[in-house]
Amino acid sequence: MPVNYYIFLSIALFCIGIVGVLTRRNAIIIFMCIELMFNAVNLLLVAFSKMHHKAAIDAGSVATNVGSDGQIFVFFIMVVAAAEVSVGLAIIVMMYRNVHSVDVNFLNRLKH
Amino acid sequence: MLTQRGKLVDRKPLSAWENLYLPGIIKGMFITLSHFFKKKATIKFPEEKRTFSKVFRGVQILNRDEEGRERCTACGLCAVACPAEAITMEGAERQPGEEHLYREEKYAAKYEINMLRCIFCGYCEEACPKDAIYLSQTFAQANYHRKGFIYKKEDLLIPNPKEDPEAYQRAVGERAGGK
Amino acid sequence: MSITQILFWFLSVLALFSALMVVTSKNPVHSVLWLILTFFSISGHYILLNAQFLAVVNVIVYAGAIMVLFLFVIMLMNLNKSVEPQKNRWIKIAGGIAGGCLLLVLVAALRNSEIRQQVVQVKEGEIGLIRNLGRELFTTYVVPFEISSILFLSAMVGAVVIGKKD
Amino acid sequence: MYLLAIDGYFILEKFLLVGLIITLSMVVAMYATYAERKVAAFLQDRIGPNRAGPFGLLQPLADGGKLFFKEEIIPLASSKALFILGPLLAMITALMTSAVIPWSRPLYIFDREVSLQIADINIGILYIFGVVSLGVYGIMIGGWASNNKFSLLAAIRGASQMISYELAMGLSLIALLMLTGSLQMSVIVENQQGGRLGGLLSWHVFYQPLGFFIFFICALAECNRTPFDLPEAENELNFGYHQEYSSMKLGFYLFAEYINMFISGVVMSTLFFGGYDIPFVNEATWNIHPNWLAILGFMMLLTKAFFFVFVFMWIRWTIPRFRYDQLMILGWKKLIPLALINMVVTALVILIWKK
Amino acid sequence: MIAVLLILIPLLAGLISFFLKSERAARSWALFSSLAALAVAIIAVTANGNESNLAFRADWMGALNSSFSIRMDGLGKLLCLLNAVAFPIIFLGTWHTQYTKAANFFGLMLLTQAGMMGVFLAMDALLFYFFWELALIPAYFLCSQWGGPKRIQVTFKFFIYTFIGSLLMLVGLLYIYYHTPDRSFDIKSFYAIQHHITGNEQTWLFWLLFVAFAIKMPIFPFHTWQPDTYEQAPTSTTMVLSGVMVKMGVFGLLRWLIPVLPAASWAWGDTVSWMAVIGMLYASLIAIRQDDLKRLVAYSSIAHIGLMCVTVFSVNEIGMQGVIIQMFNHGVNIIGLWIVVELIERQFGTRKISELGGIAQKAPAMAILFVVIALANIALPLTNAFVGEFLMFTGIFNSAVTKYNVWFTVLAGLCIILAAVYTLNMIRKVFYGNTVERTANAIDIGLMEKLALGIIVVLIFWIGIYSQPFFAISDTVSADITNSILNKQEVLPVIKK
Amino acid sequence: MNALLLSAILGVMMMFSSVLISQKSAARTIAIAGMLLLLIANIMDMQGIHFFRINTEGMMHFDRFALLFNSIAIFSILLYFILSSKDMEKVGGYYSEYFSLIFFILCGIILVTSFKSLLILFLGIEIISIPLYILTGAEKKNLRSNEASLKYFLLGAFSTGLMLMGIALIYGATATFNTTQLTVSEKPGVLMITGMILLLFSMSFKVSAAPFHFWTPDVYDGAPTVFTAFMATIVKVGVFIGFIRLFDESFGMLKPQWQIWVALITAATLFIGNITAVFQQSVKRMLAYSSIAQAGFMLLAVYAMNSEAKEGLLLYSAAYCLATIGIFSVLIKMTDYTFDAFNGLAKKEPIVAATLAIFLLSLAGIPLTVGFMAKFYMLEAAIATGKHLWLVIFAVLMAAVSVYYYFRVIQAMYFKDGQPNPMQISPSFKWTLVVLAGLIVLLGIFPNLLLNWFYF
Repeated sequence: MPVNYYIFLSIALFCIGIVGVLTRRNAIIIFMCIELMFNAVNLLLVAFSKMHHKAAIDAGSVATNVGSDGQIFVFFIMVVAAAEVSVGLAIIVMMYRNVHSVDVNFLNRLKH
Repeated sequence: MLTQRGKLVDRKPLSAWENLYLPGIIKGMFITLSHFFKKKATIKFPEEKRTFSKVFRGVQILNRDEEGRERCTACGLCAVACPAEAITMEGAERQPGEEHLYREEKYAAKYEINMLRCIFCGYCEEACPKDAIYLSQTFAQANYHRKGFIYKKEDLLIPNPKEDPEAYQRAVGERAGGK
Repeated sequence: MSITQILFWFLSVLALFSALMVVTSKNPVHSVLWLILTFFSISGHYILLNAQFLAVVNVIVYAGAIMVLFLFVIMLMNLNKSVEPQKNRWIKIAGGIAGGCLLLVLVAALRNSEIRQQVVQVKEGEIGLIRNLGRELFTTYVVPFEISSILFLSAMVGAVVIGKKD
Repeated sequence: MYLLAIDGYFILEKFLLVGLIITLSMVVAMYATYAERKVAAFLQDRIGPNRAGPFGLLQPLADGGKLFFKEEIIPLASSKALFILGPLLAMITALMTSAVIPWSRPLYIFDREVSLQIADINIGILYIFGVVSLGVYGIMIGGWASNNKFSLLAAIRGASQMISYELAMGLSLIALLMLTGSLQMSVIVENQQGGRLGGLLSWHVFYQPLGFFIFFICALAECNRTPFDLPEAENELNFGYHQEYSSMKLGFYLFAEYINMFISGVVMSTLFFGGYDIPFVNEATWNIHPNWLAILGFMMLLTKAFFFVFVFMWIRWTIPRFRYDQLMILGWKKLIPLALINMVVTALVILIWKK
Repeated sequence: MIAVLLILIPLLAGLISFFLKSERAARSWALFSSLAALAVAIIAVTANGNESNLAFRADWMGALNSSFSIRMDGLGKLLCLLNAVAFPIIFLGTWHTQYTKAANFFGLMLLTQAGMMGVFLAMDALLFYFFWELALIPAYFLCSQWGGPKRIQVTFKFFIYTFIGSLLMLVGLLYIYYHTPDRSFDIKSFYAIQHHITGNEQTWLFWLLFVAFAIKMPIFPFHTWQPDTYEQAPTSTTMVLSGVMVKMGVFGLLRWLIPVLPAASWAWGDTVSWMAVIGMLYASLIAIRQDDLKRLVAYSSIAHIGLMCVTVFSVNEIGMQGVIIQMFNHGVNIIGLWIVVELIERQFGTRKISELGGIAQKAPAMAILFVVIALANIALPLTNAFVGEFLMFTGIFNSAVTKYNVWFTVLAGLCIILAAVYTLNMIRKVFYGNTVERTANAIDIGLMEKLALGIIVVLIFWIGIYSQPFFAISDTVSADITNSILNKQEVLPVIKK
Repeated sequence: MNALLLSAILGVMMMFSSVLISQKSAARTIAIAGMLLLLIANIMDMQGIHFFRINTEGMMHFDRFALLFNSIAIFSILLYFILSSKDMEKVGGYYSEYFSLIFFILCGIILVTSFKSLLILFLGIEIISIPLYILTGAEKKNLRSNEASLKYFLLGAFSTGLMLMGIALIYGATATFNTTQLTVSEKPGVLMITGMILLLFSMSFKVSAAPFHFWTPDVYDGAPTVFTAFMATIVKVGVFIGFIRLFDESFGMLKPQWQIWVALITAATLFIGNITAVFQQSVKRMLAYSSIAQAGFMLLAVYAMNSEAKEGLLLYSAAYCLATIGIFSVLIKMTDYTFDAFNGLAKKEPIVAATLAIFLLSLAGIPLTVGFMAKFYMLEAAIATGKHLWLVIFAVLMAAVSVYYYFRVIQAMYFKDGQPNPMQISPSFKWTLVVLAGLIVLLGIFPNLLLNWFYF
């Protein structure tokens, strides 16, 4: 599979995430779109990792580990995302308790 | 403590071992398991029946004498005695030629017991001077409509000993000897 | 078209479609569900790339934990009605156009990238297996791995600080 | 080793196996309902269903028929697609777990080795976790889509309970994985074959009693069984998350629960009780056709699983339901630390042993 | 070591002053320390030939090739002397002015003095910049705290102006630093810079540096802070500002601009001169219409400084000589004017010319002294300013670098006439004629004020009649500066179109 | 490495101390003592005494630059603790947790300053960000705090997404995360450039450089003031160090490609930060914008990227942290954050006012304070590049603008009459301020004291 396909797929997902962040007003959905962006990155990293692996094999090294760092990075992204979600949702819930809304357009108390 | 059966609950704090709850749980598990193997108390009802006590009060039945005549004279004592006011009746005079049907000159032309109201107290039986009504050992009637539970005389009358002695005997049951 | 290619296209279209639905759904719960579908199709891609470990971790972490939390919060807040009035249509259109432009720019830029000719290895390769990744993780990457525990500790403290009602 | 190494026979074989296992799960689930009632009755000194067929054996069919022909009600205010999706997901996730379980030794049909495992992936346990973690969705979506406060509450309860106990479950297994050094289910089972007493002493439960104990409790919680049946606490939440459901959709939920029970029984047997290993005998030395051996092993696995199903039911009729806070305290403050301790101790022992 | 003392005495005295409790002690301490500084300055100025005592060098920021390097050359000597003379006079002249928190006031005054000393002595660009700012900050505080009712805004304007200027200067200095062959802030390296940068860069740098100095002086479009600030600042601070601090600007031109960037100075001299001339005319015309004494003096100061600026850019040795001597003269004279203004304001509670009159009848001593100083200010012969201005006009007229020299001479001369108009007009209105209500009970000035004004008058006549010793102090400098441009003909065509 | 591990351990200790110790002063004492310990450990690290020998596989490198910055950061936090930790009590009930979060953030800062792998950079930035989201929202009942937290969180996560995309693209181009192996050719590919731009954007975001600054004022304003003091100073500077390391080591060879971009960002940051700060009515918000403005100055170091820049950035970070912490420590004590609240402070609290004036002068970059030397180094570095002199001139003009708003406080304190809010100021607080001010002046005259520690 040519790597370009994966790049375009990831970029498309990434951009859909960005559009979501820009257009939606519900904090939770914005957050979800951010997760979508993370996932697009993950997919891209895995694709690259496999690409580099293949390149290394084609270059002649047999039992190579080239490319595994990309997947490890993905693992770390997932780890971080999990932590971030726990905190983020706690914040959103805290906000909701006080305001009874998660609409980011209500976030204007600081604009004066 | 009136009944002497009350037991003081021990409120002392749980020991560490008890606090684990596990022993308690396991004990409980084995208690339930022991029941698994116990004899089952279930009686397969329609096939098997429990033996009733002699004084069991079932559905009322209107009695006949040995000759198959109705004993009821529509005196109304049973209706008066009934705490649930479940009994209604209408008396009628015996016409000539009906002696084989009714024992006395007066008889109940209509006799109804609303079984939805009856509480099976047996006062009607007690009140009846003619031994015309008594509580049988039949129970668990079933019907599709409420109307069906207003038992007419036809429903209540015992089978005729002349025409169907077997059914009569069955209906009389253990009471036969007693009365 | 080989079965791999069919799968690739199927999963890609599924991923893109459900990602679009995430953004366009009015109901947040539907958004969550579409997002889960997206994650599944991405997991499918991982399997296609023989990154088994990541595929499963993706399902466990994202679909199994993160999205449940999202769903949980949305349900708790009872956001089932769409609470976004269509006031700022222009902002939405602007956002859409901005995103589209970004997409165009990136695609246009990366179309001629230097690695265009390279090929991704699908279906085979050992690196995505847990044995390999585990060894890497606990030898080369053991320091970051331990460091990420700090992240979790802080997230934990944070969840307590923020989340606990007082 | 590659997941997508496919040929025609392979597909056929797997299709058959999948069909078989789904059927088996369904049948087991059906009779589990019967068994549940029977066991309940016996524990309560009754005899339970006995009218439909001999000993009431046709009772599940009668129940099923009833569910099928009941009127299908979809509440007006519910979200229809999700309302249907809920039970579907519950069912699917329940069935998916069985894909990585080695049901028995391979069969030999027409000189072809047919593995009785749908997918022998090297991350089997992770796969199980993945699928189990998805099980929440059935409950959550169903409960939410009903648009009923009780259902929603139950769904939220269910979700938080399952998420919480999944953690302890995973942690309890890590110690086991240290022993086996593999996440592949077939390897784990192989590990428990052979040894003294016909392989009995190599069962993991003897090395990981605490791990098993935690896993068992968590399995109870994951299946929403008493004492962890808060999502469907009748007297608090009417009927829990499937309150609005009727007909076969309700049936799906109930089925899913029993399938879950069965599968978790199978998983426990596989992980801790030697899988298809027959204890006390060394079946490998028997001089019979391997297919027979496979069938025997399969029976053994079923027996073990049924035993666990029985234990589940037994517990249900013994232990009262937890209060919600107790449930959370047990999960977070007792089981998780316990599992961690178990993990650390195991690690230390292994470290010392290896030295 | 003497040079260090000149900075150190006011610096330490200023710091100590903050801790003094009573006003009187602070005042006396300030006077004492300023006198001490004066003594040191006189020793330094008279110690001809013994240059080693007048220089000091210590390592400071080795990494940057910047050192604590100070040296007293002719230009520095005269200005240090001015600085040292000015402060005792100021303290004497305002002896009776009351200040809240006097300790702080005098402390800040002395710090300002220290900063200005540093500016005049620094031989290292970074050090120069340091002192440049050090002089500014205390002045800012002085004006803001003890000034008139609009002091805060006005002083702030002043501060921002000067600060922008000095920051631009910093950029310029840094740029030069980067292009010095030995990466050094030393003035010698700076003087060598013109061989290492292109004409275009010189132009840039010229304006960066010039703006800073122009704001300080101030030159026409950059002057708007000045009248307001002079008006609002407490008068003793105004004396410092106009008497000494504006000289920092001219000094900057002489030491840090023209020798460093001769080509650009030569190229842009006309532009700058025109600006200065326009400023002079403009200031003089406004001064005629002024009713406020302070503003009047302030505008007259703009006119005088403008003349100096024109002269500087006419690059003529005689003119330079005049500028240098005139810096001293102007400082002394204008302090005298301010003292009188201060006295008037303190006594009568107003500075409006229209509300005053006939003071000479009641306070003859003040009137006489003031008239002398005012006449000196308009450069009557026999007064010090005549010497300076005469030389300057000669310089402008003979300038070789500009073709507008006649124009400049004429226009500047016109300003002198205008100065005579407004000064004499002011004297007539304020001191002569009939007394008005306010001045009916005027009393004459006291001893301290007489002393201060007396010293000034003595200086006026001394320089006006026998100015040779003062020329002797600075004679070589003017030639050096002039030559720095005129001898660098080879770089000139680079810019001149 | 010493400081990193100790800081993590201390964080955990503080976490547990919330359970074990009920006295707030005890927790505070532990935290301060811990910081002191960290400082000593870090200095020992600089002297070559390493407590731990851990093979990071080349993912981290504790060179003197990083260690010196860590010392500055730790010292600043120490001062911050001494000055302001008492005021954390007002925020909420999780006193020791706040300390532990700050220790964790310090871990993140140490990671960000010493990374050699993009993975560590990513982890470090997240370890900084996540506790910060929490600290921002620590005042749970305060809607402004909530809002700030949510805003910070959403935008922070978004920028992390951009950063990850950048890293992914760079990985695609180079097959490595190791910063020193990233650029090997002068002629980079499209992937590399795109990735670098995304990284540039996200790092600008984290350091609140325009046009990615818009979250900063709101967040800094909304967050509890104690924590604003922390995140506007040490954290921000820490990320800057990461920024400069990233662009030095990874993209140093691509300098021609990004320099003009950074220059534009710098100019925009300076402009927006300074001009907007002028119009603020609240000192807290003014400080928020001023932090953007100061970020603009620090960006000059990124723009210049030479040895002067790195040296200068260290000095700048010290200058900026010390002064801003000092100002905030006084601001926290006030109930009203408007400029008028400072009216007449000089009469009531002369020492506090004097030190505050020195801090403000330092921020404005007046000579004799370290703020001047810091700005001086920045300008010097920018001029040393020999290009884009307009940027430098623009920067100094903006510095002059900054004087306007800094001096508004000074004016209020010294030249205006008014009744300042009552403040509880202990003598030790005052003396700490005096020491801090002394330090600022000392470093302003002899910046070599700090920089002599610095050689590559």
